[in-house]
Formats: sequence, C-alpha cells, structure tokens
Amino acid sequence: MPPDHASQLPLRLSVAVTGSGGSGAVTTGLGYLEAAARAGLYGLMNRSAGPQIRGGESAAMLRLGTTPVACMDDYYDFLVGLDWLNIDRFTDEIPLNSGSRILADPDAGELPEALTATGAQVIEAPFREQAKTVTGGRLNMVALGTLGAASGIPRETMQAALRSVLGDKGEAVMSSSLACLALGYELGSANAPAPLPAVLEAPWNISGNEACGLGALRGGVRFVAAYPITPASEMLEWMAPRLEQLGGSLLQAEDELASVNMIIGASFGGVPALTATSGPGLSLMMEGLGLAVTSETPTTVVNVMRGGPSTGIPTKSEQADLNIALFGLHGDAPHLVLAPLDIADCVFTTEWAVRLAEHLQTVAIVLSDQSLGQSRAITPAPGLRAPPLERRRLDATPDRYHRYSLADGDVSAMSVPGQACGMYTADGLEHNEHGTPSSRAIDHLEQMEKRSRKLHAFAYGERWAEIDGDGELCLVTWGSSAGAALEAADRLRRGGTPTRVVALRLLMPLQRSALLDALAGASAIWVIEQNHGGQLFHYLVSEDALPGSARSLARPGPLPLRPGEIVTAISEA
Amino acid sequence: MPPDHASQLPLRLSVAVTGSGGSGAVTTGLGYLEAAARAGLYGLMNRSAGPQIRGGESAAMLRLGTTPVACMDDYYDFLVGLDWLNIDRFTDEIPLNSGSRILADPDAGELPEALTATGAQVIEAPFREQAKTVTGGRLNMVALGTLGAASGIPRETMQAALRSVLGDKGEAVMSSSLACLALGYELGSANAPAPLPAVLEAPWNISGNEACGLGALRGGVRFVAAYPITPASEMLEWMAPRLEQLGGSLLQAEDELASVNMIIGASFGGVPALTATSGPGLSLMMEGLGLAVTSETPTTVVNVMRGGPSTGIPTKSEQADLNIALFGLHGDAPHLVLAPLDIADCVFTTEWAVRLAEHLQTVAIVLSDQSLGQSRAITPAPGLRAPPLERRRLDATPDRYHRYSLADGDVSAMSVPGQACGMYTADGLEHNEHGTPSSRAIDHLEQMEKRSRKLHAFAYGERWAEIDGDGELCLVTWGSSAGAALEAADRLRRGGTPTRVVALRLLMPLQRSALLDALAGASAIWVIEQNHGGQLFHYLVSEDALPGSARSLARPGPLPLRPGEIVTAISEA
Amino acid sequence: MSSPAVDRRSAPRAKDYKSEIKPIWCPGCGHFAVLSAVTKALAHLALPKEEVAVVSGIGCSSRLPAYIDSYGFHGVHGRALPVAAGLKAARPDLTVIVAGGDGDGFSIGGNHFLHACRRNMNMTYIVMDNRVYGMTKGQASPTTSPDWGASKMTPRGTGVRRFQPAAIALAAGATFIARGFSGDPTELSRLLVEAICHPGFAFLQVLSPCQTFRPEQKHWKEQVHPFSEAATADPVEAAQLIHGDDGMSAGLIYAQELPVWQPENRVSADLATLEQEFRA
Amino acid sequence: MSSPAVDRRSAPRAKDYKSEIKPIWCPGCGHFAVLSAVTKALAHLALPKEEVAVVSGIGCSSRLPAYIDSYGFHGVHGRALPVAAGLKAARPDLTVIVAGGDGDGFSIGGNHFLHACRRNMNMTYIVMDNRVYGMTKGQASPTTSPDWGASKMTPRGTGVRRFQPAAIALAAGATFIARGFSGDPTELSRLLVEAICHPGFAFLQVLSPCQTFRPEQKHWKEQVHPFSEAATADPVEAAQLIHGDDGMSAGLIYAQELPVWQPENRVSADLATLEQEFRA
Ligand SMILES: Cc1ncc(C[n+]2csc(CCOP(=O)(O)OP(=O)(O)O)c2C)c(N)n1
Ligand SMILES: Cc1ncc(C[n+]2csc(CCOP(=O)(O)OP(=O)(O)O)c2C)c(N)n1
Ligand code: SF4
Ligand code: SF4
Ligand SMILES: [Mg+2]
Ligand SMILES: [Mg+2]
Repeated sequence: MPPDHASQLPLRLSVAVTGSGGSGAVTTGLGYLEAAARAGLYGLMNRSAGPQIRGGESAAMLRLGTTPVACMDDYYDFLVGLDWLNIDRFTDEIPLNSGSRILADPDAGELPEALTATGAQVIEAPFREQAKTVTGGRLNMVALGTLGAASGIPRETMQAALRSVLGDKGEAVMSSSLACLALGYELGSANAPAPLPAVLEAPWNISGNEACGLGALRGGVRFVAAYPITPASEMLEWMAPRLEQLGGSLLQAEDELASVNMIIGASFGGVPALTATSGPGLSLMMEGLGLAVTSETPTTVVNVMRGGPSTGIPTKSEQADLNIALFGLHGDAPHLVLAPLDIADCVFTTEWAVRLAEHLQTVAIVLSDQSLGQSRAITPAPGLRAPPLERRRLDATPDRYHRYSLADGDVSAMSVPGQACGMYTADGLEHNEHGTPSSRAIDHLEQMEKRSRKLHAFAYGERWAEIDGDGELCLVTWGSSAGAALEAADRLRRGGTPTRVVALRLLMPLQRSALLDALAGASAIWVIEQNHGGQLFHYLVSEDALPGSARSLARPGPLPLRPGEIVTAISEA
Repeated sequence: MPPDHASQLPLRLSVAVTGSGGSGAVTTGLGYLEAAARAGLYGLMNRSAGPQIRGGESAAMLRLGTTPVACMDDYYDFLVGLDWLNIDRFTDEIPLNSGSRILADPDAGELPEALTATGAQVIEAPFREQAKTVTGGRLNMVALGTLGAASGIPRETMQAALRSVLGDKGEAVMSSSLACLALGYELGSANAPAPLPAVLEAPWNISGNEACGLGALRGGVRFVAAYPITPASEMLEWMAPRLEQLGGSLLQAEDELASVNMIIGASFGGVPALTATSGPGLSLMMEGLGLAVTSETPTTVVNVMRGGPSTGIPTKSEQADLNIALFGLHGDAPHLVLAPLDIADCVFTTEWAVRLAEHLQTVAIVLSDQSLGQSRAITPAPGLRAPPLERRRLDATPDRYHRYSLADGDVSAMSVPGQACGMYTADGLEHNEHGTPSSRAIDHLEQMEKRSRKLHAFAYGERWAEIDGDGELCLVTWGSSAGAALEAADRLRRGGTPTRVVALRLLMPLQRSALLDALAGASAIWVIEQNHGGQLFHYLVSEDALPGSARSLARPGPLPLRPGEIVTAISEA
Repeated sequence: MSSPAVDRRSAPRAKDYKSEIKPIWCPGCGHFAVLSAVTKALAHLALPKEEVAVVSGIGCSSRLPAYIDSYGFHGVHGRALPVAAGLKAARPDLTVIVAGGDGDGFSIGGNHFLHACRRNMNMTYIVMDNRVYGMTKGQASPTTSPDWGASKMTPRGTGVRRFQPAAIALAAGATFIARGFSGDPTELSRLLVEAICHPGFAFLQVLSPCQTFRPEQKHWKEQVHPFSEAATADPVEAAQLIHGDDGMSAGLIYAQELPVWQPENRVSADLATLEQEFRA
Repeated sequence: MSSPAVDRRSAPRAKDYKSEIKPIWCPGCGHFAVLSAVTKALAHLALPKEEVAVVSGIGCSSRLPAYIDSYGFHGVHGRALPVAAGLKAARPDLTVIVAGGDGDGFSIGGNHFLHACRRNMNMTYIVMDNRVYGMTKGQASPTTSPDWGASKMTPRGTGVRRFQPAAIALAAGATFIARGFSGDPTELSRLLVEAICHPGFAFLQVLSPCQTFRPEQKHWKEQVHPFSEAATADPVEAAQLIHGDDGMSAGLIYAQELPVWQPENRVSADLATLEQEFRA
C-alpha cells in the first residue's frame, strides 16, 4: 500500500501542467516556479515532451515545499490540463490518486478514461471561457493564475513572476497575459488554502545544467570544447557567452573525438578545461581520456546521462553510465568519478571535480543526468565552495626537468609552455620519469603506481558522501537518486524505522574505509540507483565495501525513482 | 627460492636467440621452431624487438617439450647471442641462472657484465669464423645448426625446416644457408644430448593471430572491416587473402569508427562479420558496439591486448582490457566476453564467439593478447569445433513482422534484406517489439530484459572454462595467463600440494554457479592475471563468485607471467 | 553493371513505399518533401521494397528510414556511411540509400564522407542540408554561415567559413554530385532517380529548410534557382562551376563513371584446404 | 598580427633545437630530414624554444616532437589537430606546429583535417607523406595508389583512388598549401619558415620516403620537381594547378589571408556578477 504522502508531508505541493504543442504548458510551469521562488519556497520542476522536435505535447511537473525538494512525489496534488490531446503519453509520468485534483476545462472535451480511472477529484475550471474575454488572451495564463491562487501565492508575486518569465515578449503579450492571470486568479481564489510560509530569502532559480556550468567556472575552467548533445547542450549554451566574458572561450568542435582532445591541448597549455556530453559522446571520448590519464593532463568531463544503451532514450534520465565512467578506459587507467546529489550540488561537485582533476593531474568524470540537468530548482544560493586546490606548477628551475618525476611525491610539478626550464613532451606511450617512451617493466610499473597512488593517497575530506541519520536500515545511493532516497528515508523514519542514508558523491577512488565506517552498525543495507544492472551495487561489492547481506534496488529509467517505490520495496522485502 | 625447474621438467628446453638489427635472430628462431615441429615436439616461440621499426635488435624466445608448452619458463637453458649490442634491452625478458648456458662467439667481443653476472656457463661457439668459410654465409645459420645439434634434432630435420622457412629466398641463399647449417651442426654435435622423443604427428605451426583468424573463418565470418594496429594486424593480414578465396572480403577502413560500423552493416545484411583491433581501437569502437547490442546485430571483435593505458606499450602484452570489454559500453548493454586460453585455443574460442554472437544476436568481444597473437605454437591440429550455432532467421511469413518480438523467446527471428515479409528498421534508439522508437518505460524495460535474458538463459555448456586437477589450492585465471597458471599448478603438485586450476574462457555472462561448483572445497583461491588492477579478481568479487578469502595475484606487463613467480608468490604467502 | 534491378510489372505508387509510422518532424519541415521524393523515386524505378535498404545516422533527417517501407538501419550519429559500406560490400544485390543531415554527414561524419567519395561504392548519399542541428535544437553546423549568431552555443557565430559539400565531394573523388531542393520535390525525385541509377557513389545535397530553428529559410523558395550550367564530367570544370556557384542552385553538377569498389564475393577455395598451410 | 615573435639576438643554430633523444626511425627514413628542416626553420626564425609547441598523433612521423627541444605533445592516433586547436585557443602566444603522417592525418584524422582547414587557426601542419603506414609495418594509406599490392592486408591493392591532400585542403578552405620533399631539406626548411609565418592554417605536405616498406620511393629523388607555376591566391586557379599536377612537385601552391579563428580571451566581467542572474 503506498504511504499516504499528503498526511506525512503537509507542506509540500505537487503540480503538473500538460498540453499539446503550443499550448504553453512549460511556460505555465516556469511562471509558477518563479512565483514560488519569489514566495520564498523551495521548488523543483521537471519537464517532459513527446518525440517531436517542436510542436508536440509537453508537460511541466513541479513540486514546491517549505523544506528542500529533491525529487518528485509519488502522486500529484494537482493536474492542470490545458487540453487532453496525447495525455496518455504522460500518464506514467504523472501518477494521480484519489487525493489528486484535476483542474479540467469543460470546453476541452471529455476527460480521458485514463484520468477518470485514477479516482482523482475533478474540478471544473473554465480556462478557455475566461481567456476568450481578453484580446489575445491565452488559456495557459488563466491556468497559471488559478494555480497561483489555489496554492496561496500572493497575487502580486504571481504578477512579478510572470513579468520576469515573459521578459522581452513585448507589451501586448504582457498586458493580455496579466489580464488572463488575474482572471485565473479569481477562479482559483474560491477555496484558496493558507499560503505556504516563506522560508527562503533571495533564493536561486537554477537548472542542473546551469549549475554544472557555474561549478566549472568557479573551478577555474576557462576553455570548453564540445559537441552538442541532448541533454548536455544547455550546459554548454549557458557557458558559451559567460566564458567569453570571463576571458575564456568555448569551441564547438566537429565531434567528440575533437572536443576531448581540444581540452587536453588547452589544459597542456595551462588553462583548466572541460567538456560536457552524454553517453554516446562519452563513448567516443574514452580514448582521449586514456591519453589524459597517461600524460597526466588535467581534464574534466561532465556526462549528463540519458537513457541507454546506444542512442537509447535521449530525452529521459537514467544512471546507467556508471560502468563506463569507472571502467570504460582500456588498460589500467586510474581516474576520478564524481556525481552531484541534487541540482544545487551540481555547482559544488563540478567545482570540486575540476579542482581535483587540476590538483591530481588526472581525469575527472562528473555524472550528472537529465533529471538534474534539465530540471530547475529553487534553492538557497549555493555557497559551499570546493577547497581551492590548484595544479602543481613548476616553480623551480631544475637542471633537467623530469615531468613524471618520482622523486618528489606522486603528483609531479607540471610546467606550462613558455617556461624555459620546463620543456618536455607529454606522451600517451608509457614513459620514464623524463617523459621518454619506455617499454621497460620497471618504468611501466613505477608510472602506473604513481598514477594510481596519487589518487588513492589523497585526502578527499568529508565531502566524499553526504550522510543523513543513523539507523540500522541504511540506504546507499549516488547522484540524482539521492533525492528519492533521502525522502524515502524521511518517510521510513516517520513510520518508526530509524534510517540512514549514505549518498556517494565521490565514486572513484572509492573511499572504502570511510564508507565502511558510515555503514557500521547497519544491518539492512539497500543500494539504490536508476539503472538496470545495479551498477553501483556491483561496484561496491567488487571493492568489498558492502556486507554480504546488502541488497540492490535498481530500476532503469525513463521514469524517475519515487520515494514511495523505495519505501514499498523495502517494507515488502 | 626459485624452484629448480630443470629437475622438475626434464623434457623441456628453453632457448633464446638475440642479435642486433639484421643479424637474423628471428629467422633463426623460426627455423628452430619449424625443426622442432618436424621432430614431433611441442613448442612455443615469442619474439621481442627494440623500439625501432626495423633494423633494431631483436630476440626469439623458444621453449620446446614433449608435453604442451603454454608459457615460457622461468629461466632459459640456452642463450645464443649473435652479437651483444643492446643485449641489456632483453635481460629482463631472458632470465638466466647458473643452469643456463650461453653460446658465445669469441669474435663477438666481450660478454656483457649483465650476462656474466647471471652465473650462466659460457660455451665458446665460433659462429663468425665458420660463417666466413662459406660464400655469402651468415652466422645465424651456423647458430641454427649448432642449436639443432645441441638439442638432438636430426640433421635432415634441420635441413628440411630451413628449406621451408627460407622458402622463396632463391638458390644462392638456400645453398649458403644449408652449408652454414651443416658447419653449425658439427659445432654442436660434440656433447649432443639424447634427442627429445617425438610425440606429435602432423602438428601445426601457427600463431595466435592466425589462429583467431582461422577460428573466425570456421565460425562463418565472411566479412571483415578493420584498421591496422599492433599487435592485431597480422590477424587481418592472414585473413585478407583467405577471405577472398572463401567468397568474402576484407575492407581496410579509414578508422575504427568506420570498421565497427561496417561490420554492423554487413551483419545486418546477413553475413557474419568481425573486426580485430587492440586497446586504442577498441576504445573507439565502444559506441558502435552499443549500437550492435541495442539493434541486436551479431558482431564479433577480436581485441589483441597490448600494454596500456593509452598508447601504452604497443608491442608488449598485458591483460588490462578486461574492464573496458566488460563495462566499457554506456548504458546497460549486455554482451559476451571471451578469452582464448592458449594459441591453439584461439581457434576454438574465436569460432565459438562468432557462433554465439550470431546465435544470440549480440556482440562478442574476444580478448586475445600480444603474447598469444604474435607468438607461434607447435600444437596438434586444433580439431575441437564450436557447436554449430547459427543465427535464427526469419522463416515464417508473418502478417506483420516484429523484429524485436517478445512473443517467442528472447532471441527473436532476424530477417535479412531481400525477404519481402521481413522488412524492418534496425535501431539504436530504444524501441518497441516492432522496432519503432519508444521512450515508454514498459518498452524500455521489456527490451532491456530481453537483451539481458537471452544471454543469461542460454546454456553455454562445458566450455565456459577449462578445469584441471582438484586440490584445496585453486588458481583461477583467464586468457593467456592460463599457460603460466597451469604450469605453476603442475609444479605445486609435484611439490606435494594438490592444486586445481580454473581457467575462464567465457567471462561474460559469468557462469557463476558453475564457477562456484568448480571452486567447491577450495580453501585457498588465487586469481591470476597480467594487469595492475586485478581486473578479473574485482569482477569475480562483484559477481559474488569468490569466497572472501580469495586473493588477487595480478602483475602488469610487459614481462610475461612465469610459473615460478606464481609458485613463489603462493608459497611465500 | 551496377544500376539497380527494375521491376516494372507492378507499377507501384510512391505511397506504397511509405511506412505506417508517423514522422516526428515539425510541421513545415523540409524533410517531409525529401521523404516524398524518395518514395517517388523508388516507385518510378519500381524497385522491390525488400531489395532497398535505407541507412542513416542521427538527426531529424536521419529519421527517414523508418518512414520508408523497406529495410532500414538507423545507426549512430555520423556513421551511416560505414554501415552502408559494410552492407553493400556484403550484399551487392541491394539498392543502398544513405540519408542524413549536414551535422551528421559533414561534422561528425566528415571523415567517412571523404573516404566514401574515394571508395566509390554503388550507393546514393542524400544529405538534407538545413545548415543547422535540428535535432539538438538549433546549433550551427558546418554549412552554417560564420556570422549566424542565433545559437547560444556560438552567440557571435562560429566565425568559421562554411563547409562546401560539393567542392569537398569533388576533391575527395565523388563520381556524382548534385544539389536538390525540398521545395521542388518533382525535380528532387528526378535527381534521386539519376543518383540511384548512377553506377558509383552518388552524392545528393538537398536544401531542406528547418522551419523551427532557421525560419528564415522559408525564403529559400525564392532563392533557389536551377544550376545554370550543364553538368560536366570534367573535374576541373566542375571545380570552377562549384566555385562560381552561390550554393543555392539545384541540379546535377558533375557525373563521371569510374571504377566502383565492390568485392567479388566469389568462392575459389574451401577452408579445409586452406587449413593445410599450418601443417609443419 | 599573427606571425610568431622573432628574437634574433641569440642567433641560434638548428642543432640547438634538437633534443638529446635518439630517433627510433630506420636508417635512411625520410623523416630525419624533416626533423632537420624543422629545427633549421626554428633556428632561422630564432623562435624561443619554450614558446614552440610541437603536437603530433601516432606513427613513425608522429614521433617528431620528442626529438625537438621545445614543448611537445605526442597524442593519440589521428587527433593531433584537435590537441593543437585547444592549445592554440588557450595559448595564442605559442607557435604551434603539428606533425604527423599520411595515415594519421588523412585516414583516421581526416575529419579534423577538414575542419582545421576551415577553422584557419594560426598553426602549421606538416604531414610526412610516405604513402604507407610505416609504424604498423606497411599497410596502404589513403595516399597509396590503388594498385599497390605489397601489403598483405590489401593483397590486390586497395582499389581506391588516392586521397589528394592539396585538393582536399583547398576545398576545405585551407589558406596556405605547399608541398615539400625530404630529399631537399633546404627548400623544405624554407617552405617551413613561410608556413610558420603564414597568418592562419598552413598545410605542408612533405614527400618523405619510407625506406623500409616503400623502398621504391628512393626514386623520388629523380621524380620530384619544382612546382612549375607561381603560387596563387585564387582558389579556382589553385584547383586547376593542383589538378594538373602530378603530386610530385614541390613548392608553395596557394596562399591567401583570411580571417583567423582565435578567441580573444579578454575578461569583461567577474563571476560574482554573473552569478546574480540566478537570483529569483
Ligand atoms: C555521438 C553523438 N554526439 C552527438 C549527438 C547529438 N546529436 C543528435 S542529432 C545531432 C545533429 C543533427 O543535425 P543534422 O545531422 O544536421 O540533422 P537535422 O536534425 O538538422 O536534420 C546531434 C549533434 C549524438 N546523438 N551522438
Ligand atoms: C586508434 C588507433 N588505431 C590504430 C593505431 C595503430 N597505428 C599506429 S601508427 C599507424 C599509422 C601510421 O601511419 P602514418 O601516420 O602514415 O605514419 P608513418 O608511420 O608512415 O610515418 C597506425 C594505424 C593506433 N595507434 N591507434
Ligand atoms: S527541428 Fe527543424 S529539421 Fe528538425 S523536424 Fe523540426 S523543422 Fe525539421
Ligand atoms: S618504417 Fe618507414 S616511415 Fe617508419 S621509420 Fe622506418 S623508414 Fe621511416
Ligand atoms: Mg541539419
Ligand atoms: Mg605514412
């Protein structure tokens, strides 16, 4: 039996807006999210669309609350249908139950069977009728007003948010939209609840892709080369003009083979460099990443995961690229793998990844995903900064410079072109300390150990994971699944089961002993992730970092993991 | 203390021939190996060269015996130095001890310190002096004669072998060579031992690369597309003319992205197809292989591993591409990974891989390596054939053909262009049963389970591993390391410790329960492999296929694993 | 003999070659007309559907195969030509048509384009050129002009001169080079028939507007004009014609017959015999 | 202004630019002369060593960087140009020289070659063309003639017409195209000086015999001849010249000044200000 979320989480509200092509469902969602932000609430918005490039049906799915919102709920409180064309495409994504309310325009035709069957309460909302009374009026703006009123957001806040979202759409559009908003607001004011109390001051409204971009800039990235790919492109599009303003640049490459090698070149030149991609592009980058590992050239890749394998499901989320990120390089090629735990954490994790790659002269792969990248969050301004690690530059003037020296720690000083005493040739061939190609067993062993030891010996500090609570029941998770796991833990606790969550941010090198400490005393351990193979689970097992009793709770995309399904799986086990 | 191999293995003989560029060390080795074959002995020959493309120093390392020879010994019985230039490049590879004998030409100058320090006995052999007496005489031919005599190979056998190796070199070369051979034979006849008894009739003299090529042809491969790369090129070079004779073809592609996609195209067209490569090329193929997995297009890749990571050590062997082979595809992409256990087994394993890929409509990756591919073995004709599995063709004439049907087993019938009732579009996008792109959760789940289940449910039979002996001490190994592990086990048994060997041929899907059965009763388990990270070890742990007490014995290349080091590591543990 | 087998008995119609799958394209997308032209050409040639294979990469344009009732292969981004090469090498009896976009073919797929032109296998390569990456929502492609700044990824334009498909194809050794326009589907299907019948690698660039991300391309209707010169078989002349052209002309530019690469696939030995070579 | 900074005070000699590492090349390999020519050119221009970066892929030719006493990057096969593009984008102050072979540049690296020509960044690309894959022991490369059957991988020859480096570079938009010969290192180093000074992407194909796998190339000494025409800045004329040429002529073929792609790398905002955009 699914838990009754409404009673457990009274200060949260889940709303979905759907409509066919051009109906403006997404604009409605964006306006509503911005209004919630201005009302001082936490919030999260995902969006979904049909297979059409443009003009197809779309949906905005939101959740607001007075505490951080890191995942979608099991059911929606409100469904606002701008029309019902192709609604069946979204019924999987927008679960309703008898506690849900559907705002239905009587002029939109009969409610589809799939919706009435949910038992949701249907409330008539004459959006079209109202919109018609305004010249150029659009029904989605009426719906936005209704939603605002029904969730207790002040009228002025709604207006301000709408102004900000419509931005440069021109005066005519603005005034008709505001008129519609007002009409809708009236509609929804009838049984308006008490407003959710404001809890945030000056929050941010940011997407995961923007947040990864910002983290990269904070980490010092000033060169990006990349090839467009869904769902990573927006990160690049956000970065391109800002890099220029910061004195850097973004180069749109001919393909991913080029982009990864371009950033290696820039990094060799002394400029922290990054690329972003998704599964198919990451596959193409593996050879280049091996070169960066072997030549010890700092390089960061943000991989915004989508449904796999192959071209897979480009517009949907899945956490199935962990294996390739950990093990996809040929030869023994130690490197870093990290994953942000929520949208705001995209800033911190990406900054940290860049700084670690720079400091450890290696490759860092950041595993974001579509559910983070293309969603927006209302969140306190992300103030947490990564430790200010930097590349170890050559500051001595040695007689003979050994780029891959073993004499002075595993991270050797890296010169930058222009330094007269630091000339060397970087190489992907195995080499000796000087950098000269070598096939001697001793050079191979020493350099492999150097490249491995520098990563294993480093003290990563506390941020390898976020640990929440402590019970004998423990949910181990990573990346975007942390949101659903944390909320599931919350519910389990409310249900009387002390529950612990260990959400891994640094996946490789695995902080095994810290993890074992974090798991100490746990008697029931579940490893939660959104893929088919249980990739994290098997990885942790392979590192002997889980007791034999630990279980895998892995479910592939494209649907988001929901707290309820985690609670159910655990309760029924 | 290293075991005294000579007393344990009286019927084996290890010989190394070295010389600088142009001295003919490799020809000497090839002649000697061919002679041994004609004398009915088992044999193995590796070769090694300096970094120069041509004209550099080289070494031929051989081992002959009356039982199968699957690895090099700890020490060499004979070192024949054609000269001593750059000999230090080979001292790691050619270990000598006080039981070794060095055949040294007094005219070649003083014996290098590195050699005298080994304690080996030095025997003067005036190769140059003798060669000078023949017009156009070459000292390596004298050395060949001496070697033949010293190991008891009949004079006529030596002559026949030399004729076969020189082949089309012309009459002048042939007669001067034969004259030198005769002179050398005299030199070596002084203390000639009893000849090793002939044990093989009509044996084969074959390299691992040729053997993989042959296995592919036996498996039905009739199209190959590939891009040259060391150490895989010889496989392709062997196949190219023979494919033509068999009505197929080899296309030298512009790069590995092309080659992997070309074989996918040919396979879609109904022709079993294969490519061969090494680490850097495999990296570039991962995206294509994901497409083959998802579109269920049978595809086989032979990856002849070399030292990694990145460009690494192209001419030397290492087993470090297991991780990428298992886990290098993005998304959840189940496929097959196999590894031949010795040179002769390259025939069987490659044939089996092709047939499994065809039958299961998936990708098979075969992990050969430089130590198999570029070595030659004397072996009984490889008679073992893979089960005659074939692709499941569409033989019905359905009303509506569902390429990815779930209705009739997990392996659905595959039509071939030309069949009027079988038209479909193969796709790397997730799709429904018909093949139409779909992002529905249910289609994704069903198709992922189909692609996984068809591999897991198949009955692979007995050949997933070779199991030898049964003791409480168990050596688990894979691929080319099997040779050293088997011989180490032999020695351990002779030393009084019953020892078991489980040499895995089918690595993915792991035959876990069969493996657990094979390990039953073992109390000390060692996982033996030639890489830095212990890749097989961690994989087996991740699949919960090893008891907690199992230990990893992993050592990277470029030097071959030797039985003695395995015995020592285990004895000293 | 390399032109595809023609079966005129059944007199098929274009719509017989359309599959039941509804295109995901935006209303008004130029690719619809390319689909029609392809089916028209197939019908004109009365090619048995099951002997046609349409191969593509990834992009809006690359969705074409599933919309045609024949064999199809929707591969990964940029690799349609290699898939097609392998297929044709193994199955010379098939009519192989490769389709894709300017991003797929000229950006990530550029190397295969070069080598496919040289290799001159008997197939047709249709590039639906809209000077943009449609599928990924509007970034610049190699054929985009350097100052087009409407993509946020290159907000001041790429600053890189346009990729010249016809000039590159010619330099790379293509033996048939033509340009069509989706706004003139009749002429387009005529060019397609010629391309399919050309014995060798036939490259057909199709100006195919992206309604959504390059709405200004609706003016192509007014800008496209017939190729002013007669097609030539002389590469130097072709180079001149192409250089003098504004890239908006439609028609056959260059055609020449040169040796086609195609394995013979003729058995001359059996494996058991070949295996004898290993006997010592 | 894009020509590299020249410091003539110290009057350096070619050998100052040679590193202490001994080339692995076969005796008689053409690549030795290319190494000499590069060091000569650097000395002639008196470029500070530490401001030179030599970038390469994989192949015998691609071993060049380690033999030069400057910064070097020996990358993976076929990807030298992207490494160089990233380096130059980040470090416009450096003189970037890219070196490699015909396999590295025209086979696996073909796509980057196309796009590097278009992008016209200020760097020099030297391709040591021996019409063979030396490093992997003698397979056909794109510039090998179709009937060369000495490789076991293509025992009857590739059957594919030769890749035309100059024609492709021109079609792709290169702004400097020249051909040199390792048998004439003085002229070669002169061409190299010109290439390095050219503001933009300078492509220099060097006929550089492979002693080991193409021993017949020793006759190149007799076959190579000066380019018969004066270099042109007109692409159509260049196309004619290249087409009429036998591929064995040495000299500058084409040079033109066109906009160079180079980010400005000028700071106009600080990050804290940019971050404000996220405030709701
Ligand atoms: C390896 C890889 N990189 C990037 C992408 C993302 N991607 C999909 S389609 C496309 C470009 C499509 O442009 P074009 O080929 O011109 O086709 P159009 O959509 O304009 O018809 C890109 C970059 C991908 N699918 N795979
Ligand atoms: C991805 C990849 N594929 C293949 C190879 C093998 N490989 C090394 S060098 C080379 C070709 C070298 O030819 P070229 O560039 O002409 O240089 P040359 O040796 O002739 O100077 C090849 C195919 C590789 N290192 N990496
Ligand atoms: S985005 Fe452009 S190319 Fe793609 S379907 Fe829409 S109009 Fe066509
Ligand atoms: S193989 Fe050829 S290209 Fe390579 S070093 Fe030798 S002669 Fe030069
Ligand atoms: Mg396009
Ligand atoms: Mg070459």
